[in-house]
Amino acid sequence: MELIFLPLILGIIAFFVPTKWVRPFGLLASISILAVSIVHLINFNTSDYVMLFNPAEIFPLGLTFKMGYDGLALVMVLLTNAVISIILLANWNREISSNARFTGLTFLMQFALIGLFTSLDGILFYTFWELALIPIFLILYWFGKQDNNRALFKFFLYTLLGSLMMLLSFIALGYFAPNYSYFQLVQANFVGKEVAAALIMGGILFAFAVKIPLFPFHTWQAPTYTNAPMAGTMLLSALMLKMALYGMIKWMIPIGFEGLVYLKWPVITLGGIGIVYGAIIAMKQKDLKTLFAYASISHLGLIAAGIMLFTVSAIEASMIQIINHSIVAVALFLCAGIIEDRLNTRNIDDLGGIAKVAPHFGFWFAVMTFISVSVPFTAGFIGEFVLIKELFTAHWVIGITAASTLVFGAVYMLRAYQGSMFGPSKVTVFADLKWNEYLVFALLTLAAIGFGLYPQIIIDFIKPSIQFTQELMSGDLTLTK
Amino acid sequence: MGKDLLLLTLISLPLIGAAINGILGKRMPKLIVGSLATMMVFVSFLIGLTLFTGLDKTTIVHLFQVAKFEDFTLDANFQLDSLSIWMTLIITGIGSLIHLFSMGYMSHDEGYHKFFTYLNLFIFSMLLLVLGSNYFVLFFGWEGVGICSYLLIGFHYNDAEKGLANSLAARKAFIMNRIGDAGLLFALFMMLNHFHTLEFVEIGKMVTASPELYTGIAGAITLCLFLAATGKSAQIPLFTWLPDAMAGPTPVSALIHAATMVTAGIYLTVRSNFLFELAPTTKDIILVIGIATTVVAAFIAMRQNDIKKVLAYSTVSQLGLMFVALGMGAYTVALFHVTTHAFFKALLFLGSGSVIHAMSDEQDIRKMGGLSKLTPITHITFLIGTLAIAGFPFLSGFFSKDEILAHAWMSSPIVYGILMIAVTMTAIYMFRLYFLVFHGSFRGGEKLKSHVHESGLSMTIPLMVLAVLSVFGGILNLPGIVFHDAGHWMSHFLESTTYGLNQIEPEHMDGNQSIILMCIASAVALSVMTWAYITYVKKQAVAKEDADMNAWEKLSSNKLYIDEIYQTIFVQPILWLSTTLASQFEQRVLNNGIFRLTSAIEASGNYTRKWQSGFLSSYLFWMVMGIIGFISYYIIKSTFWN
Amino acid sequence: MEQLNNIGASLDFYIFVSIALFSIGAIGVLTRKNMIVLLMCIELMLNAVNLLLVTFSTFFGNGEAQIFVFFIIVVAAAEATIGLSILIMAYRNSKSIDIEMFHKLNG
Amino acid sequence: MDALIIIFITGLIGLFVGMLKNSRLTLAVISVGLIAGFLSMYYMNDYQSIFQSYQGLQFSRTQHMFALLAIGLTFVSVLLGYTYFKEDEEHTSDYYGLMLFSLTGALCLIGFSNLFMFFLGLEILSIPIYVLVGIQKGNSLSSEASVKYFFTGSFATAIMLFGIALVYGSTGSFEMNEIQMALDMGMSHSPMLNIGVLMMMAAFLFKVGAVPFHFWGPDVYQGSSNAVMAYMASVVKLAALFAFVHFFNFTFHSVTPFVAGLILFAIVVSLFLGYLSALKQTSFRRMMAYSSIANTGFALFAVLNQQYGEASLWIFMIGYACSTIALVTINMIVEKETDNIANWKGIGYSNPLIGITLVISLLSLSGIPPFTGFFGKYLLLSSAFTNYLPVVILAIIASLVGAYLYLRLMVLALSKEGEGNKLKMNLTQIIVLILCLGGILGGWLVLLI
Amino acid sequence: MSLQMISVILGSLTIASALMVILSKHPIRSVIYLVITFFFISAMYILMNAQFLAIVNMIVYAGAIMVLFLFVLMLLNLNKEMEPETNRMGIISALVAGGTLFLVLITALRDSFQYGKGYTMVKVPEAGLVENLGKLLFSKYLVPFEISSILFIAAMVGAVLLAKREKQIID
Repeated sequence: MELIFLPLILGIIAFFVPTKWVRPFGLLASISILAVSIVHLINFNTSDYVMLFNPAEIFPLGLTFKMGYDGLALVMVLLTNAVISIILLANWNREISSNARFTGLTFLMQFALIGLFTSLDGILFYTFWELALIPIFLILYWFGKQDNNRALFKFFLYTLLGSLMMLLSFIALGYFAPNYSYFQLVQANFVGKEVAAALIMGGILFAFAVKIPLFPFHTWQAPTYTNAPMAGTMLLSALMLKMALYGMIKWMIPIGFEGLVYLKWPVITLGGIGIVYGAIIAMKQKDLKTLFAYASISHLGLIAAGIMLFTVSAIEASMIQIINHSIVAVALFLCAGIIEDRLNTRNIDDLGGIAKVAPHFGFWFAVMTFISVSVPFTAGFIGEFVLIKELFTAHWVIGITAASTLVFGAVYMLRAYQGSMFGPSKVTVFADLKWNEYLVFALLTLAAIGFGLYPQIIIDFIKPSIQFTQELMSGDLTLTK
Repeated sequence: MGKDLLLLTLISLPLIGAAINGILGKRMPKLIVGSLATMMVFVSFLIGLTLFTGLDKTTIVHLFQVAKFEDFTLDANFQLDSLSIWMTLIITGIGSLIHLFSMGYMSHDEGYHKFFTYLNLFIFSMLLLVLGSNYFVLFFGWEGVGICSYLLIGFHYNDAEKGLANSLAARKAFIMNRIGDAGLLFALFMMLNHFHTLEFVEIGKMVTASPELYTGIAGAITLCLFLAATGKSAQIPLFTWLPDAMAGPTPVSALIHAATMVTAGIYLTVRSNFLFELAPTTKDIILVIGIATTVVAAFIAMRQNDIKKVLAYSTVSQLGLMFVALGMGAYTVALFHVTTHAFFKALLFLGSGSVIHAMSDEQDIRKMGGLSKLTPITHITFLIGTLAIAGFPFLSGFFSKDEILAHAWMSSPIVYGILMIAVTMTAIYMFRLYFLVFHGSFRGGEKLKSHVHESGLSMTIPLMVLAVLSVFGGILNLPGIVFHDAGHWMSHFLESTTYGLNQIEPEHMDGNQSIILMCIASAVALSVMTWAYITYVKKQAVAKEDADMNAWEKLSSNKLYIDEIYQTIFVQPILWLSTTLASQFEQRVLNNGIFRLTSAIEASGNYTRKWQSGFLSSYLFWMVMGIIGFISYYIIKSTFWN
Repeated sequence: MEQLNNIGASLDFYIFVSIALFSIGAIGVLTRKNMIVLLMCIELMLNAVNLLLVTFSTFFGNGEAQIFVFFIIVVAAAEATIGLSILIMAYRNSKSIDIEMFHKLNG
Repeated sequence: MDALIIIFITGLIGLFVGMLKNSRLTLAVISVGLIAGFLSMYYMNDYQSIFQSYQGLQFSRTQHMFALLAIGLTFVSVLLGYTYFKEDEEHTSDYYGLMLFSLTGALCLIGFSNLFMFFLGLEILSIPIYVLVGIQKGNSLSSEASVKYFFTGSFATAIMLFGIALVYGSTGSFEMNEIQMALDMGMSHSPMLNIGVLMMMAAFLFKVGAVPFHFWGPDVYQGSSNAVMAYMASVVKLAALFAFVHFFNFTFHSVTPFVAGLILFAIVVSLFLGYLSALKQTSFRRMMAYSSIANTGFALFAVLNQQYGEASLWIFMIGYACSTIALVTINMIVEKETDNIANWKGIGYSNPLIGITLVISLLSLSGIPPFTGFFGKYLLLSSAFTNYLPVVILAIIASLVGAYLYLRLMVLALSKEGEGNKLKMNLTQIIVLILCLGGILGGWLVLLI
Repeated sequence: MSLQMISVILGSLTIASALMVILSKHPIRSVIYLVITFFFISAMYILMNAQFLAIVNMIVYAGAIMVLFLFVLMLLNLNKEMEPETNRMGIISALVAGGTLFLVLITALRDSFQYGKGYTMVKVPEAGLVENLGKLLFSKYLVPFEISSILFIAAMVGAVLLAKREKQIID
């Protein structure tokens, strides 16, 4: 209960906090939310299904209002809470964090995200899915560049189109299950109606594809990132996109696996195209944020393709990679944000020689660069390793395509790093890192290395959920919840 | 202390050193920083020696399980056997010498502590690479050394003149290595799919138990492994990064790009020998690539004017030679050459470092000359190194090279012939280098000359140690024909890790033949030495300027235009694709397509609005039309559908 | 008696007349521009409906339809009142009762 | 029945109280009357009415709900209009009186069970509106709107009557259940009946403002005042839609499948035409009129849904009406000389209540959960899903265009540029906004009862 | 002359005068023709034995409403030729639309014609009498009758409100 509603309450309170106190309030509040979720984590037994809300009756429309979490959801909740704390910390020395509206909206978004991760009812899931869109939209609008309407519209309408498709699919799902409870939906029987299942899942997938974003649906991303404030980009990239990936693992596969056989290879192909396409475009981008946006397309294409393999290892690896991508996203956009803050530009051509004047920043940026190219010792390595392995096992062509990210990733990331940090000393004045930025970088590095050396901790939590899906797919599972 | 703990200490010491230096180094005096780092590596070396002496059988140390996936686990395990301990000794031994050297060489550098941090990290990664008991840990080390290499090549990114070039070289090295890494990854995937484990020992057992089951997949795996090896060990087609990597500080070149990291590919191949033995095609490919590399690199080295570039191409060439040995299945021979090469190449690089240090960072041999008197210790040690690499009889290089040549002779005279050409070229460019640098008159101007001085003790001691090793290194693996009892000590030592597969042993060779081959090699080395002495000392020939060169010299000095070719074939198309996709597809098709659609939708609003003309009669007219439509719908439907 | 009760034409004739009146009213509404004439045409249409209802009433021998006609007349009267007052008001504003003059609101 | 009488009498009293020229008193009287009407409607079944209950006017459970909603929305409209009406003290009471008379018509239209009550209800509903639209007498736009509405409306009435006559001619009765019985006994294939039904449908489409009978909508909405527009968009539309749905789901249910094609056509064209035409508008009320056409398109799905049509419509209308009233209120607050949308710039950023209401209203109109608008649309679409999937998909696409429309308004209103532009609000306006907010946020909770 | 003939002649006259309503250029003539049409319709009512309605029709329409129309015409001084230049295309399309409406209605309802063909209507003498209608009106349809008062009040208020001359627009 408090897990879900604490952010909402704090979010509403945040709107009324005087400007002077917003900053500490935001950080403390986010940490307290994180603490609450950690308490849940401590009391959590990996094989449990903790119900937060479990009304016995079924309401009209098939609404059940069930909410609860398993290991998978709890990991996502923790990720959300941690990332939001980090984002607030990263923005500590920026004007935006003393804005009550920003803080409030961030918590509202957190509320929507936690709700999404813990909802066990189709309509609730959809509701939170849409709800998450609103705060981020306002954050992007109010704190982004003022001339960003076009990009914003594109973002909003794209995601809305996806959501509407998802709505259609959920409506259709209603004909296959007695109500919208997750436990009923996963038992929806599509035997003999695989094409219908494929169409329904296609609708849901469309929503996810837009948000991830998969290859042809990504055009909203780069302009949105470019125009967004640093915090907004972080929220978008580190959290919003994860909603879709989580949805794929938790909702799409267990419910509609019968139909997904038709979608498996198309999505994997799109993911594969995205990997190469994003990487290739990223190579020549001049704007750091655009570059990272395309890099993100590349990374997420890999994750999406991996999830669509439906193998336990691939999904576990995807989860590791999801967490890693959150770390990377926060890290890289923080770097871009720091540069933009100090120099008012993100164009690589205008940068150069920053490492000379700001060696600490240079060092941390390098660390983040290596984290993002998934070198060993970081979480990305294990994730990428197993994902590419599974893809390779599925088909060698997609395996090789996916592996190209190793090389291309190094190319564009090092180019970005080199272009901005080394080279001709165009930048002569550059304030080095502030304490909060140090702290953020250090925490992120710790997390990345920690998960890189011992990813088992994630796997232990999510394994029961994924095995649940597997058992479901093999067809011998009865549910009582 | 048990072996396990000793091993873990051995590995972690450099890491601890790196951590201390990394965090506190800035606030500590340089002497402490340097000696701490050196001590860490040296203690590791000592531990390694302890383990070496107490080595009996293969020991596997389980540290922890990284992750357990559905059908495979990833473990952090370490393996102690003859091969790994041998590599460990080379790494930590040479490593501590180079650390020592660096204390002097880098003494004026701002990033002193950073340098030692990276160096220690590198040693740590390298130890992971060679001590890991499975391909997974190996990969950690593999990539780790790549990162350290990147950091160290680009160490002087702040340099006003060369900063950009340095960082570009670092990037190039990293990316090229990554291509190789991808190959290694694929090999790992295939192994996981077929063996469901990455442990060397287990895979080895499976393969040796039923080789016929795995012949097909072994070919694919070994090809991928070899791709990885070409990346790290700078073979064709991925060798161009190594010469560029000389942008790093000289100790780095010595340690990473001559003595240790580049031999990782050799190590990998030897480590996977049980697989390579099942894949004769791959071995043939390795042989061909090795030969090609050694010749091409030697050719290029002949007309390089940068002292370190010459040595770099020489390294590539020597690595090619080692791969030739691998391609022939002579694993221990390759390792022997690795060892001797580590000695003399480290010596040469450090020597060149000493020269560069003395010359105030001047690297162009055209500006040197006559340094033999100014820097005597460097001169002598460098001479020893040159002799060793050129195959001067009874020096270390002579023996190791000779083994390879003997194997080549065994396999095919053509191979032998080509290798002889390469060996000759090696001698030529090395003596050219030596004479141009240390003899003749000083060409760098008076001002520079006044600065030239012999390096300090911390730099000369490693030189002397390495010189001794270069001279006597051959003892490790004396040819069996000549020295019956002492012979092939190293090969025997390493036998336990090569699984006793059908290796060709030079023992089978006729004794006379062997001696003749040795004589030919010695003769070549001596004659080239004489020729070079005449040309460069007596005739005072100097390296030509570009304009005066004839065709082959141009080819050589321009590195066969390979960089340019790569640029045209691979880099430009991808960058073109990037720009084109971004501007054409992304912008025009996806972006503008959508905006066209939205503006079309908005514009269509103007058309629909026109219907609303504002005239009441029009509204009424349309209402009537609506009713007519409704009734027509009824008439049509009831007439035709009922 | 039978003869006496014959009201003249058959059912279909009255329906025909009613449709004709209705269509004429509609044509009037569409063609004429004078608002008063428009109003009259609408009254004509309402009368067509009345005629139809009375016809059916007779046909079914049921008085209810005639009550309905009564209500229609009531409503028609009210509508005429409102219509005329709107017309007067509009005339005051634009000094015209030509409906073509009213097209400021469009698009 | 009691509620109807109470409301009518309140209207009458209001007319007389108006002579005192005290707008507050008038408002109080009207409010008390409306609340009394609401309560008597609410407790309709719990007490013995002093009036004899009439066969032709009966409230089933759903009709009861609709009646309550209509009274409630009228109350909100009355409050909304207060600020505007009080400036014209001469006519304050006339506004209220006419509005209440119209409400009695709406109640008749909701509770009818024979065609007499239906017809009278429709007329009582419409005739005061003709007047209310034109009540800004000096304003030529207003009189133009009134003229247009009146003539198209009378024309539609004539068509409706012709349809009624034909229906009567084929079934011989004005009682809804008897007509239904006659239809069920095989009358539904009679041409006369079908033509009658089609003509009635045309008139219904006119009343609810669907294509191709929508033309009056934009002009009339633009020409009328905010308060009247809010009333039209909420109560009038609600009553007309209810009657429409009631007719086609019960009385004519055996014909409905036959005419479904036409209704679907009307739905699709209304949706697209409404949203597309709205895109380029500069007048707020005109834009809302087009948006209302499109929303009518959604609401018409209820006609095709026998089982849940009325319930879905109720939810949908509460979402739509509350959002529209809230937006109209905001428009009233920001309106300067014209109701140009440009006036909206930045108001949401500097006025929190307006901002929140505006965002939530627009999101609800766009169909984003968890607001009532979403649940309405969801119910309507989900019931049409199996039978009319292509139309549902088209509706989804159209609602995307609609979302774009609302989003633009939202972005405009939330722009930071208008910062510092604090607006003055009356207590009544604040109450209206809060009531609407409550409706949008909580309306769907009715589902759970 | 049989009743049938009479009714046919009456019908034709009704249609003819109705046509004159829309064809005559002069509004006052239109009004007069409309009154005549109403008379003919009333005559048909009498034929169908709906005497009460016939009377009401005469009184309310011909007597009250039409006088109101004439009164407004006079009031606004519109008795001269007011028809502005007409849009020929508009007229034609309107005629086509109206004609089509007529044809379509006839086509659709032709089956009902066959249904009633040869069937002469049997008059039920009592239905249209004042007494019977009055009984029905004040028993079964009392409530609608009362409710129509709301309509009248609304119309009255509205008419007064709209038609009253306001101070500010006198000038």
